Amino acid sequence: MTAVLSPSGPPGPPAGAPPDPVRPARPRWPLSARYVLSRLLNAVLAVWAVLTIVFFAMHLTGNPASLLLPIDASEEEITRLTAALGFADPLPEQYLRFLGQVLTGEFPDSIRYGGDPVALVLERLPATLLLGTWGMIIGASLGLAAGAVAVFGRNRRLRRVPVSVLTALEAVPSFFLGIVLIAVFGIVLSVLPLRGAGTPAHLVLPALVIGLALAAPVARVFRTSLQEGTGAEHVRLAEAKGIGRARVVLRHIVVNALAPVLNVLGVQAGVVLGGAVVTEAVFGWPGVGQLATSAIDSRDFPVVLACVALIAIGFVLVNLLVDLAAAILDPRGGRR
Amino acid sequence: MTLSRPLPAGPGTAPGPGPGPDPDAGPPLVSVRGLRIATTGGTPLVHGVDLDLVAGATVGIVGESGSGKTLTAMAVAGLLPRGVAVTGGRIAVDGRDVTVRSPAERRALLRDTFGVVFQNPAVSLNPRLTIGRQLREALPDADRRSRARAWRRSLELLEHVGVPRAAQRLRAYPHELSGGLNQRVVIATAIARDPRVLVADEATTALDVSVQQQVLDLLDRLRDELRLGVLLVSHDIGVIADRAGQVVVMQDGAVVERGGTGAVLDRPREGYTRRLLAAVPRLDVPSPAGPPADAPVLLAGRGLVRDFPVAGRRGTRLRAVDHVDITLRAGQALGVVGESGSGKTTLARILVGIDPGHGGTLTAFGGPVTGRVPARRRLLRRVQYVFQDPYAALDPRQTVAESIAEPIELAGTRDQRDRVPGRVAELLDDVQLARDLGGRRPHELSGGQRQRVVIARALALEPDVLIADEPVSALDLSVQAGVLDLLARLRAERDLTYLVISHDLAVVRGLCTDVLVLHDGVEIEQGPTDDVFTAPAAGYTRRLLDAVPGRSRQGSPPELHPAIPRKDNP
Amino acid sequence: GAVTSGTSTGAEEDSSLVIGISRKLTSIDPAQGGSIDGDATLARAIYSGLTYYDPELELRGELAESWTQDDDTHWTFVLRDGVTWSDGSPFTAEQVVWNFQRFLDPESTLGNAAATRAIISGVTAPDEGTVVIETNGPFIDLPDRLAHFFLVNPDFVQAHPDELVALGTGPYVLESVDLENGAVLTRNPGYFGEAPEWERVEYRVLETEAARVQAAQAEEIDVAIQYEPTSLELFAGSDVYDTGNQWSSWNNTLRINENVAPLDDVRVRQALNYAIDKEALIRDVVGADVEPLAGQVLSAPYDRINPDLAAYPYDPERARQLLAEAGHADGVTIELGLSTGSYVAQDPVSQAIARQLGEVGITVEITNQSFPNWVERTRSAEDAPALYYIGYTAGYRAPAERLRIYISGNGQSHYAEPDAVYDDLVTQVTAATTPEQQQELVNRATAHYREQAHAVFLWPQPLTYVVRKDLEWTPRPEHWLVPQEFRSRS
Amino acid sequence: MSALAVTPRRRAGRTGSLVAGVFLGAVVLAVVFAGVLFPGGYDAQDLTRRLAEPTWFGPLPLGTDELGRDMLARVLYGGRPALGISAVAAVLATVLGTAAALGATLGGRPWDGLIGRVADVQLAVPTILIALVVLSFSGSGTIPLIGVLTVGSWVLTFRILRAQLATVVALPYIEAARLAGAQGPTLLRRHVLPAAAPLLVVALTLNFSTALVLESSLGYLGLGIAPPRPDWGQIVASGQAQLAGAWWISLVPGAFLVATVVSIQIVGDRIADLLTLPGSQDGTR
Ligand SMILES: Nc1ncnc2c1ncn2[C@@H]1O[C@H](COP(=O)(O)OP(=O)(O)OP(=O)(O)O)[C@@H](O)[C@H]1O
Ligand SMILES: Nc1ncnc2c1ncn2[C@@H]1O[C@H](COP(=O)(O)OP(=O)(O)OP(=O)(O)O)[C@@H](O)[C@H]1O
Ligand SMILES: [Mg+2]
Ligand SMILES: [Mg+2]
Repeated sequence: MTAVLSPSGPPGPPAGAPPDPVRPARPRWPLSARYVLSRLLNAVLAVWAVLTIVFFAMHLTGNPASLLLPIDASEEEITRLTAALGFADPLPEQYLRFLGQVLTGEFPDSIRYGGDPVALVLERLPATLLLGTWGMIIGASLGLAAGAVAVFGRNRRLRRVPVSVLTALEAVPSFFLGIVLIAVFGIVLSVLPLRGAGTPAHLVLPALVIGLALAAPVARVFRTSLQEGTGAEHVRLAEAKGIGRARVVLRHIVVNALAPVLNVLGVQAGVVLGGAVVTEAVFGWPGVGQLATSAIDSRDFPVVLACVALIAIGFVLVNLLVDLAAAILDPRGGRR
Repeated sequence: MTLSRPLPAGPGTAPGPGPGPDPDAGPPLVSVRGLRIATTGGTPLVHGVDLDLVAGATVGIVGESGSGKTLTAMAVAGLLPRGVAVTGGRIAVDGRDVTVRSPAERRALLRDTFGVVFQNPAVSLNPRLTIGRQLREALPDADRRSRARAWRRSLELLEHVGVPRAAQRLRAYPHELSGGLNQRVVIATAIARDPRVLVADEATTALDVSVQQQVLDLLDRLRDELRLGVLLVSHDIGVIADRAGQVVVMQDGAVVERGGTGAVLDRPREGYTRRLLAAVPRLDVPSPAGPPADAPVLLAGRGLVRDFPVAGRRGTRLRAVDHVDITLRAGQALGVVGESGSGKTTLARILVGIDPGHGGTLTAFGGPVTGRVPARRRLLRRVQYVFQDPYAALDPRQTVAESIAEPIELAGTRDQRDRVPGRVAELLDDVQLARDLGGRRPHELSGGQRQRVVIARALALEPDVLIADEPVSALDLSVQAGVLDLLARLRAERDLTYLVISHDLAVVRGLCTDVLVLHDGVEIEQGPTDDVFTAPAAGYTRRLLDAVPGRSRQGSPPELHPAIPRKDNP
Repeated sequence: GAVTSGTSTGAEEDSSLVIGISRKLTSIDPAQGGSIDGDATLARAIYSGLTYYDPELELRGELAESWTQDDDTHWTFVLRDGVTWSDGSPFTAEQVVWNFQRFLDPESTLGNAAATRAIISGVTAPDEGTVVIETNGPFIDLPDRLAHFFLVNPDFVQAHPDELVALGTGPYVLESVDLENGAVLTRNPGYFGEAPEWERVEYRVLETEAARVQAAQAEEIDVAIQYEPTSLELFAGSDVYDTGNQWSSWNNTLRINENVAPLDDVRVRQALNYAIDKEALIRDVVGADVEPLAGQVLSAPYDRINPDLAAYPYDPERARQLLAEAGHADGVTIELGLSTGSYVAQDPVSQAIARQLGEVGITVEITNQSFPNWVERTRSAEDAPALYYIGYTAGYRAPAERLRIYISGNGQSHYAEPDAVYDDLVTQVTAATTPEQQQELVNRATAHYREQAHAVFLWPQPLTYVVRKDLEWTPRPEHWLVPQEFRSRS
Repeated sequence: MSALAVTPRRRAGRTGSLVAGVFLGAVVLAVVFAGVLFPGGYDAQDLTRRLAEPTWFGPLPLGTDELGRDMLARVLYGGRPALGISAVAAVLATVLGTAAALGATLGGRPWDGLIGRVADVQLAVPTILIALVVLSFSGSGTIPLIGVLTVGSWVLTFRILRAQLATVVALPYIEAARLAGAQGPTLLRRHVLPAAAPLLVVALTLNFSTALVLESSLGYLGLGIAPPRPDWGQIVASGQAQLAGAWWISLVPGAFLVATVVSIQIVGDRIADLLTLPGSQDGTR
């Protein structure tokens, strides 16, 4: 960058120039509209691609007619139902029709439930959101705490323990972690329900499974960025300003270290959503993952597509939010 | 002491050598006696430093890298990093020993006494917070609490340190400002609490000379206006010579020499000080003579242009090289100088064929150079390149011998390829490296050795033209001379033609027959080195020359400044 | 867990029953069919039919008070008086007619439409309290057939298409439903019959074996069925639950894709039947109190069986001999296709069968597929596995319906050539005019089928269950789990 | 923040990685030679010894299941699809991810954009969901499983490597090699790939472990290798109902799975460390 100052020396405040408006700084909106737009476009593209892939994956492999009829139904009955459901049309035609329906927000009716699949998914969404949110909260708290202990802990040997424990737990596939937790807390100790939903007690184990999958990467990234932060020159300058240690740590180390953590949470949103499929299966949790699995089972194509679309949209939205938050935390990114 | 005193209007001009200790200053503001610093593991790092700072005067600390300058300065300001601690001695502020106070008391005292400026403005500010918020943090409690007062005070401070459009800058993030402006912000932070001492650790090392000069001027001005004691730490003797009244020379954690700057630099008593002085490339030596005017043209560019897209602003383009004409004759050593970002590297990359550029024509050895990069490189095989950072320029996985052999294996003639090991050995000899270094990897070499390897590799294909981009700027001062010497000798021995890029005018002066001055991608002037340096035609060149630190010492009796051995010196 | 508060407190008001079902629900509309251990069980609690079976399997009138056969093809049903839908609106004969018309409409895509059209040709309501049903031909099992024909309210169904709501005349009212997880019912105060004991009934979907076991371990359910025999042992000494493993009306066979050589050879099919030691398998693996199917796809006492037939005896020697005669002395390799988790004990049984067949030189490769894929495969003559493990049941006792599953044109029948003899006999069974005639025809059809060995006859699928000790309940062979049949022991 | 920071690093030290290596080697050998160790196969039933508890060091060390089948045999045979499929998928994913990263790095802007976008799309849907859709329709054969696992793992490799290659390619020594005459494949072979090698190893082992986790999750959900062939995830699921009585049916194969995943990661990290030059500055570590 060429010097902003002219070589003739620092221009002081120009004599007689009107004084700068004496108005305190307000926070600036850190994201450019263009950036947000391009992210949105990306999101739409991603959702479209996902829907297309899933659409063809499903339609190339069968149709639900034979499942809707009694097991001893005859050939022509199946043919008739296939036609009635619109699965007899050429695939491209079905695809175009499907796209049209998606664009107008009117997914074809659920084959099994009959109604609007989007409404069905939205009905399940709160359960999944509840689980995901608590999973994220547990994961983020455990991860942040472990990361912080690893950097600020007093005992050099002990402070590494929490991150190590989380990293060890990370290697346990969620279905198995779920089973072990069920065995320990549900069967041996009998303190928590084994499966199902309804009470806060039901939430504990599945949320813990999701949280533990998240905690380790959060802890590691937080630890790394805290370590980078503690040595950073701007932190030393902040210390030189004479502000209290706590404030320096919080404002200049911890908050600065949160941006990468947010990015991880965004990337791991996929893990949470995917984990939800498995976790919901292990614990019989009545969420979107469960709906998706059972819709796949019964070839309820519209519901599968609606689930996949919503999960993809959810992932993309979470990442958009994460980007936004990260851009606020680190104004250098996000403006491009 | 507040800023409410009237400020002198307009920019301050560079004062001459800093004033000596002010007789009226009375007792020293800060007095350090027998300061010892060690790691918490017990390794001693600084052994017994004495230092006195008085109001309104600058004390400089110089010394090689690792000599303990930073640790001393930070210990004084109470900002030692974790893992090191003061283990002995006394630091007194206004006669009160701070080392015996409780940590809280000490912090309060130090906080009100010292303002600190760090080396790299790019990382000294929190990238996450606006300038305004960071300045506000540094204000005394009374000002900080009220938003309006904090704002007014921050504005005053920024204006005081010469930041134009201060109100707007308060809302900016550090990455939106240039290095010079950021360093001014840091200085504003440092003086926000009306400190009595300013500690500046390599405060200008990361800046361009012209910006460096402005920032140093600012420090001088503040020192005088606010009667600050300034502790200026620099490895650059030129900076110390210009700015400090008193100097402390450090080596290996101890003070080897101290006294008035003039006295110490003019009549150094210690060999170490002399060596430090000797290693500084000088602006006042004669340049080598150029080839005759009818020497064949090896490389010529006409109207060279190169644009870069500007990140984040679609459509706008930055013209890094703007219609530059350049001619390189056999035997010439052409220096390209200019501030950072002036397009030097970009120009060199076009000339070596690794960047096709966006316009203009390039001819080499009489033929046109066109086409895509591989084709260009084939035409320009006899032009080779020496990189700035010798560490990054060598594949860490290859041994020295492999690195040197690579161009021969890939692009050598059959002859050359048949005797690779022999060639490598010869090349190692040429660059004065022991042959058994051939088996080592880059991380096992010193910086100077690495740069010699890079040069050897560039010579492997026996080029006619060597383009060297900042060949010594990544090296320690003490080894720079050796590499420059090697370059000069090779040129003489092998009739090499050079294009040397440097932001350091002294390097060009000693090595180049001709010089080209670039500014914002535009050629400012071109001519024989001596002419340009003694009688610059363009105002820009003149300002560039004026800004070089250590000018106050140039022209001193030559016997005290033995010239670096040059090409006449085998 | 303590869901049977009714029994412990005696306060009938808040008594409730939790029933574990082993399948996801697929629909709440009885017209869509649905399996007896899933949707239909729920329907049985919400809706009523014209007839029903009592726990002793006696056919009784439900919405019909009585019925008479007017001639070979006409039946008159006299409706019960004063029945109302659970919303209070009256139940009428016209509504009954509409219920049949929906299936008779040639455009209908309802799951059971074809089966209904095959039997019934028209329904009329000569007056408020009578319905006349006309059948295509003689069909003496019509009253039985109607025991699994639930009547819905036409106005309600038309007003709420595609909604998960229900309006019936049964003992319970649907409060909420979640096809994946279950449903909640409450007592219908206006029910015409005897009021059931439970105020509130919760159906809980427990699709996997683990879910069923855990639900019982946590004592969250009062009753559930379809446990693997090995899991029942976990509750052997339980203070809370009784367990059972008994005969049911589902019949397990290995059906045969006769398009796969050498299964087109009847000797090979017979060899399969001889090579399997059904008694040993029942004893060691199934563990249920059942007898092998007597060489027919019917089992007593639910079905009227052919008393003269006996199961193929276990005779590996004979099997080897038959194989040799068919030219396969050096063995054959065939596939046995399973649908994952569909039938109790199918995995250990299949593996044991594979071993026994292996001993006579038939190498069996077991494959597992999800139910949808498996169904699709078994319907395709080209793709169907050589053998596939399957269990059929019916919600009513009509031999024609049981036998019809195996006629040549049917979806899962893959015979090398249509078996005209059998098909013709089944047509005659359907149109038999007297039980004696019907029995005689059934005997001939089953004898022919056994001779042809179109299937490998196994045994009635065991009905396994756990049920709270303090509940009185007669397990239903069809797998019905209807709340009105549970009583607390007090 | 480098993609690698997100990934687990398992520094186990010398002894730790030795233990992990020995364990992994033993498991792989035992799984490969399961046929020799248990010539009776994985489903030799013996109803007289049903649900025998593990004796650990005696006969039937891991006990038996509800059909009296030797759990050790089942675990070892079950390792075949688990390890085999995951290993193949890991290699494919690494190759695919590397190729994509190279394409994006060297192919210029359009390729970079395209491949990056494909990766984004891929990330937007949880792999497990795609796997469910595909497998439930294609049936769970070896080939579809490998395909699904590959598709689910390549993005990580791509991202790690893309970032790494972008750093490496921008390094002056690559430019220097170009100036020395290296281009295309030569450049890749001599400078780019060696610089990426430690990361490739990490990516490979990471892919291996994620594929293994995914494979067993699918097995658990009933979409993996179908019975009667055993497979770790599937055995865990089959034993879940017996958790209270015969806990070993579920927990022992699961423990094998976890130990294997951890060992793979530790060994991978160790190899990467050995491949990383001390003091190398090219961003590998
Ligand atoms: N935090 C630390 N822990 C351990 N050793 C340190 C630490 N900081 C500096 N040192 C060591 O102390 C010595 C003096 O370091 P110092 O930073 O003061 O040198 P310097 O003169 O400022 O050098 P430079 O010109 O390179 O900045 C060096 O050998 C350095 O390695
Ligand atoms: N690859 C690139 N992409 C975008 N902009 C570039 C690129 N390379 C150089 N520039 C811009 O072109 C201008 C000239 O850069 P160049 O590196 O040639 O300057 P220089 O004179 O060598 O500076 P320095 O002394 O800092 O090395 C600068 O503004 C720089 O930011
Ligand atoms: Mg320093
Ligand atoms: Mg440059």
